[in-house]
Amino acid sequence: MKSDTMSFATIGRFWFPVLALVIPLAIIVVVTGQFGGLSIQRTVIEMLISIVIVVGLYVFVGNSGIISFGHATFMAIAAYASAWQTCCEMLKPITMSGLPPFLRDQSIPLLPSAVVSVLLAGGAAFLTGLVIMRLTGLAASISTLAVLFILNVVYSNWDSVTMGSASIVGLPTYVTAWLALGCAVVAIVVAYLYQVSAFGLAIRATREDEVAAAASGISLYWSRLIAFTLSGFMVGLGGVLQAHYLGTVSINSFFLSFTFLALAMLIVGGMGSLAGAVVGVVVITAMVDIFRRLEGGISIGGEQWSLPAGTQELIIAAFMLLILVFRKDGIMAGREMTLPEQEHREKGLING
Amino acid sequence: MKSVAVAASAAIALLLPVTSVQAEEPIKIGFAIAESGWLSNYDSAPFKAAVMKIEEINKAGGLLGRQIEYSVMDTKTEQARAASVGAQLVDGGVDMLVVSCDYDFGAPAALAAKQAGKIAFSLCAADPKMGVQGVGPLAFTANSAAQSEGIAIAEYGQKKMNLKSVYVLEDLTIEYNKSACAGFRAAWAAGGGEETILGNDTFKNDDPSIASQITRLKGLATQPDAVFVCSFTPGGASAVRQLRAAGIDLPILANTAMVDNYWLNAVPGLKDFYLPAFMSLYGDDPRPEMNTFLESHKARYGEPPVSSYSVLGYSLVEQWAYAVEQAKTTDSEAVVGVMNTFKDQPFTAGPTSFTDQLHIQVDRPWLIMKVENDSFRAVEVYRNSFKPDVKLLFRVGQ
Amino acid sequence: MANIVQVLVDAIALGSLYALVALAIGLVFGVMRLVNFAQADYITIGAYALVVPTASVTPPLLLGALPAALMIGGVLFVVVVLALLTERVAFRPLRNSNPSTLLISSFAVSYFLQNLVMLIHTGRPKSVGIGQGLANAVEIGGVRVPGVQLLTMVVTAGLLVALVLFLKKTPLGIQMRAAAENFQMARLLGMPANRVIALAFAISGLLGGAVSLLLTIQTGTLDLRMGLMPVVYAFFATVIGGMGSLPGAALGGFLVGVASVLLQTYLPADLRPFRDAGVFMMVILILLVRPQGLIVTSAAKERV
Amino acid sequence: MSRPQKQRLEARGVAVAFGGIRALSGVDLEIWRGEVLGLIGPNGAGKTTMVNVLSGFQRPTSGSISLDGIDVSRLTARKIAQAGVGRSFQAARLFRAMTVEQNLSVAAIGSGLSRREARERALDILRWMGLERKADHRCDSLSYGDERRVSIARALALQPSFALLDEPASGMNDAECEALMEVISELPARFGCGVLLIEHNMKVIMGVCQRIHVLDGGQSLAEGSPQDIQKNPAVRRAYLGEKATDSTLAI
Repeated sequence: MKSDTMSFATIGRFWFPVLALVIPLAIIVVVTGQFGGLSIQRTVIEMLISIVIVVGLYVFVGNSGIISFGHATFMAIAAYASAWQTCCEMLKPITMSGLPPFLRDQSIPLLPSAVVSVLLAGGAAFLTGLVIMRLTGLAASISTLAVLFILNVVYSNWDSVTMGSASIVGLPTYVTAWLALGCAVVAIVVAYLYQVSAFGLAIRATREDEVAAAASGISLYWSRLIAFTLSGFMVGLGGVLQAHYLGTVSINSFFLSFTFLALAMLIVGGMGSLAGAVVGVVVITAMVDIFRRLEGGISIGGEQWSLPAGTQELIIAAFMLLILVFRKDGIMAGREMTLPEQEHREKGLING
Repeated sequence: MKSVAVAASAAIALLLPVTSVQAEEPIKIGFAIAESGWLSNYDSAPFKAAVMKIEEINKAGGLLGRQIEYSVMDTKTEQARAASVGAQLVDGGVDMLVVSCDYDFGAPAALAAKQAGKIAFSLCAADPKMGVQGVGPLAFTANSAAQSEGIAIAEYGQKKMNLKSVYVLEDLTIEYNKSACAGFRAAWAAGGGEETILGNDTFKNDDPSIASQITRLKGLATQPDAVFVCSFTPGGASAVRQLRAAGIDLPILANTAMVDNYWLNAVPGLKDFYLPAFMSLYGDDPRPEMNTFLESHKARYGEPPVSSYSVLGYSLVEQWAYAVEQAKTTDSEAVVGVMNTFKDQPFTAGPTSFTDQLHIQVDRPWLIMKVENDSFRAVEVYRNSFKPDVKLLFRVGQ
Repeated sequence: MANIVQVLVDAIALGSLYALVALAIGLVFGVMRLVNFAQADYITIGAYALVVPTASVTPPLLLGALPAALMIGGVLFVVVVLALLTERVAFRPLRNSNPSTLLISSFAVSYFLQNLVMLIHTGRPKSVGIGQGLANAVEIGGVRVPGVQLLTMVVTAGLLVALVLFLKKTPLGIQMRAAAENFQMARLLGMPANRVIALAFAISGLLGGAVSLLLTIQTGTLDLRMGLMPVVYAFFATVIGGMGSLPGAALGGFLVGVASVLLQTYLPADLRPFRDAGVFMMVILILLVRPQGLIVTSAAKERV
Repeated sequence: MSRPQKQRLEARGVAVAFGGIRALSGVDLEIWRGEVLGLIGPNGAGKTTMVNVLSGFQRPTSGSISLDGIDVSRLTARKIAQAGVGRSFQAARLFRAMTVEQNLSVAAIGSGLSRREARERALDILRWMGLERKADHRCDSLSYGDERRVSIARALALQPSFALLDEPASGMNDAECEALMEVISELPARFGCGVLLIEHNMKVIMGVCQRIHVLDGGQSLAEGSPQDIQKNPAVRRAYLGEKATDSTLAI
């Protein structure tokens, strides 16, 4: 333990699960940036934003084992907050007349506004968690669904502030592939540091066995609340990115179909590990992209050939069912990316 | 990407004098519209009509002597996809981008066009934000503002049907209905006084039952002369069926989204149902140009349009092509400059006006239609005199 | 006075509808811990079975063209077969998974079915004019009760009685109750698990078919998402009623239906748009006070 | 006795009823720091229920629990654990997807340590129990015997003032039992804690316990030194019925 080389190896081993995810993503960004068309570049940005969101979702769902249907709520809160601060100075006083004057009559610089939005999402997650983290199991899941519906009803009808169910259009679009990659890396690093921290260990224990965790002095409520809040911050960041990638914010894009897709990504990859969250996003994004192209039509030997529109959704749903049936812990089955030596150690093939 | 080169027959092409190198380059129109997902039902009819107009132009020698090519990409009724395909089409060098019928799903694509300095034209968004104050000075929509629908039917009810009082049932699910209701209330109050709106109630399009709304309506001390339902199918059809089933036989006024016969099965024998429409699909439109359009559509596709929104797509291409011809270029700034001077310019969809502030129609005449013998029938063309101001158009303080 | 009675009728009618859906969800949850979101699509597909599957906006009637008895039988049959099919293909292989996995799988099934309907019928709403006569209002003691409301209440009452009789009097019903209480124990005691679970799905299909018909008669329209809101409400109903408890599910269904109507009726106009938020907040509040729902079954308890 | 009040975990008049069944009625029991108390009794005597009550997983229908003189009857299981009552379970209940070291660290974190300190304590305990080579093994790859030993180690990682061990030796072979007995006997000295040991294996009980408490049918039957209990006729009857013989209860 004393020598420097030893500690270098230790550090390497510690960071390997993160590097094994981050480096391939960076390579994808570089390669598509150099050789890919606009369409594939946009797909990559969307994928990276999804990684921020799904990794954020994973911080709570993966570590606690409780399915949350409510995380789109915090994305929406952050996205709207960012829109209020940065969007459409000309239209704002007219269409969002209910905003407080300091927001209504001016724009706030991008960085502070993004920070505030993310903080707001985390704060909202904390307050929501204070109430519903008292519940366990299905009751907690169903309550997160109720939270999603409540936010949807409120934001769809709070016309003077959210423009109701209409899109807010014209947010500055500053999200590039590099920015999205940067945020995805931050999300992955944060999620990793969290899961190996004392808090992360504690909540994973509650996921494995609530009773044994309580007997070990672990608070179910607090450890879940911390995870819920942290993941609220992270999906909030995802919400801000999405808003400033599309340039529009609309409450209906933070509802059931989005929630389903995000959960599908997490579950296909395997909700038990960070690697699962990332791999799930990559796999589903690739599948969606491929089948969307097939639906759009390709030519084979001069023949136009295309799948009927809507096939892609059927295939995603069927794929998810197959994963659930035949590999119910997802592609990564709860494992992180590990060096072979480390894996053998965990399996008990190497002692010491 | 479906890239369909629509070239006229070789014979015609050969006869055309080739005036410049530029003339050989076709003009490109991109369509970032929904071919799948729920919005595809609204986009497909006007899209087909737009294609028909493009073909007509090409057959007649093209635009500025150049043929028009078009390409379509599917937004899948997703905002992210709309932004992507919008960007891709613009990147592919289109001269004008046609976007979805709905503001929420059209805007992301329109923004991509805006960034490239290209015109974005929505097939039938009824929201003035698809214009200068929302997407920007290069965005237009071929439709009238939703408020105008409410205004037209309110005025028509008061002036032509002699209705003295009304009750408003508002579907809160989408903004379009809220805008139509706002227009209706403003025009009705202007014409007959606030107090003749005997009540307002709300429902959601997917509510399985509006029983409590009906109970409230029936519990009014004085019954109104009519009920205004601002909604869309299926919820709107369901509401009308439930109103009639509860024995409420008052005239029902509605907004344009409830036009066309396809939902009338839900309320067999429906009577006393009125709304403002773009045109009649049933051959009884008093305006001959509409019937010509109907016949051309039948000739081209073997069937009449599925929806009367269709004519908006046709007229969209017509309006843009006209402006391009006047400007003698497809350059966006120049074309917009021409379009902004339209003042009751006669197009197939009706007289059309744009200004540098407003890229949506607020007083284009409507065809009032009513339901009779399980079909919509044209009654008369009506043009509203009450014009929505900016506050009403953006529903400030509503 | 008549007004209050009318409000109560509205409330109970809507509550009945939700109770029917909640019962279907509760029954399946009882035997396999599955909160079946695909119930929404059972309802939708049942209704779509009334018309010929085509992309046409005005499709000709299929089952809807049959005489009433055959039409009802046909719709119920279609939904029961669908429910059994989803059980066999999607849910049976997952039988021993935890409730969260099962819930997610039902989301996937639902997403699949919804997109399948969209592919076949397109996303455009359609209309069917069945049961027009039934929809008309009937005057009872000064209160005009719309026929559909009356029908919903009668059907719910009838199905409730039938279900109770079935669960109390028949051997299979008794086994089903035992399974809901403690599935492992019931299995050890020789309960035929496959049959009981299939039966629960069949009954949920039957209830789903009934709701399809009631909804279609009420609204006259077909829409991809027509089953969604009733199922979301029923979802919350089964949870606040007490997961695994059938009386709880029915009670929860009535509660959310009644709450929804009362909020719609008595909220001031400005707040009425937020009606649903009120109902969902009530759900969270009830859960905070009674995390296991109003009627606690032994199945819901977790032991050390 | 003259030992100070402060150093004991005490149950007074504890009764527990599930529905109509009385699992415990009026049981008094105390564990002192520094001793190993055996809790024995036939199946269904209420031993595990007693451990559940003492560790806060089962609220007594009546009666009270006090820790070092302070009433803890109303505290949650987690609070009691943090107050210094560690326990193991009949089924090991390890966090199966986590490594051995992480399992111990969870309990150390539960007692208020940082991640780094927790790891040190975990490795310390593992080293002491001769398990340090397994520290990085995932628990779902452990042998049965190791599982049981890790579950004890985890209870100790809480650094409890009282450790409640529910049948730690069940399923172990003789050699493993010997090793376990050694560990348990050393606990009081090494951790300064009191130990409550439920065990069916009388060899283990007689080998490590200073005192033994016997439950039968939810009631206290006897308490005393191993020798006293062995001779106690009531205990013999409870275990063996009327025809009890000396040899069957011999070590």
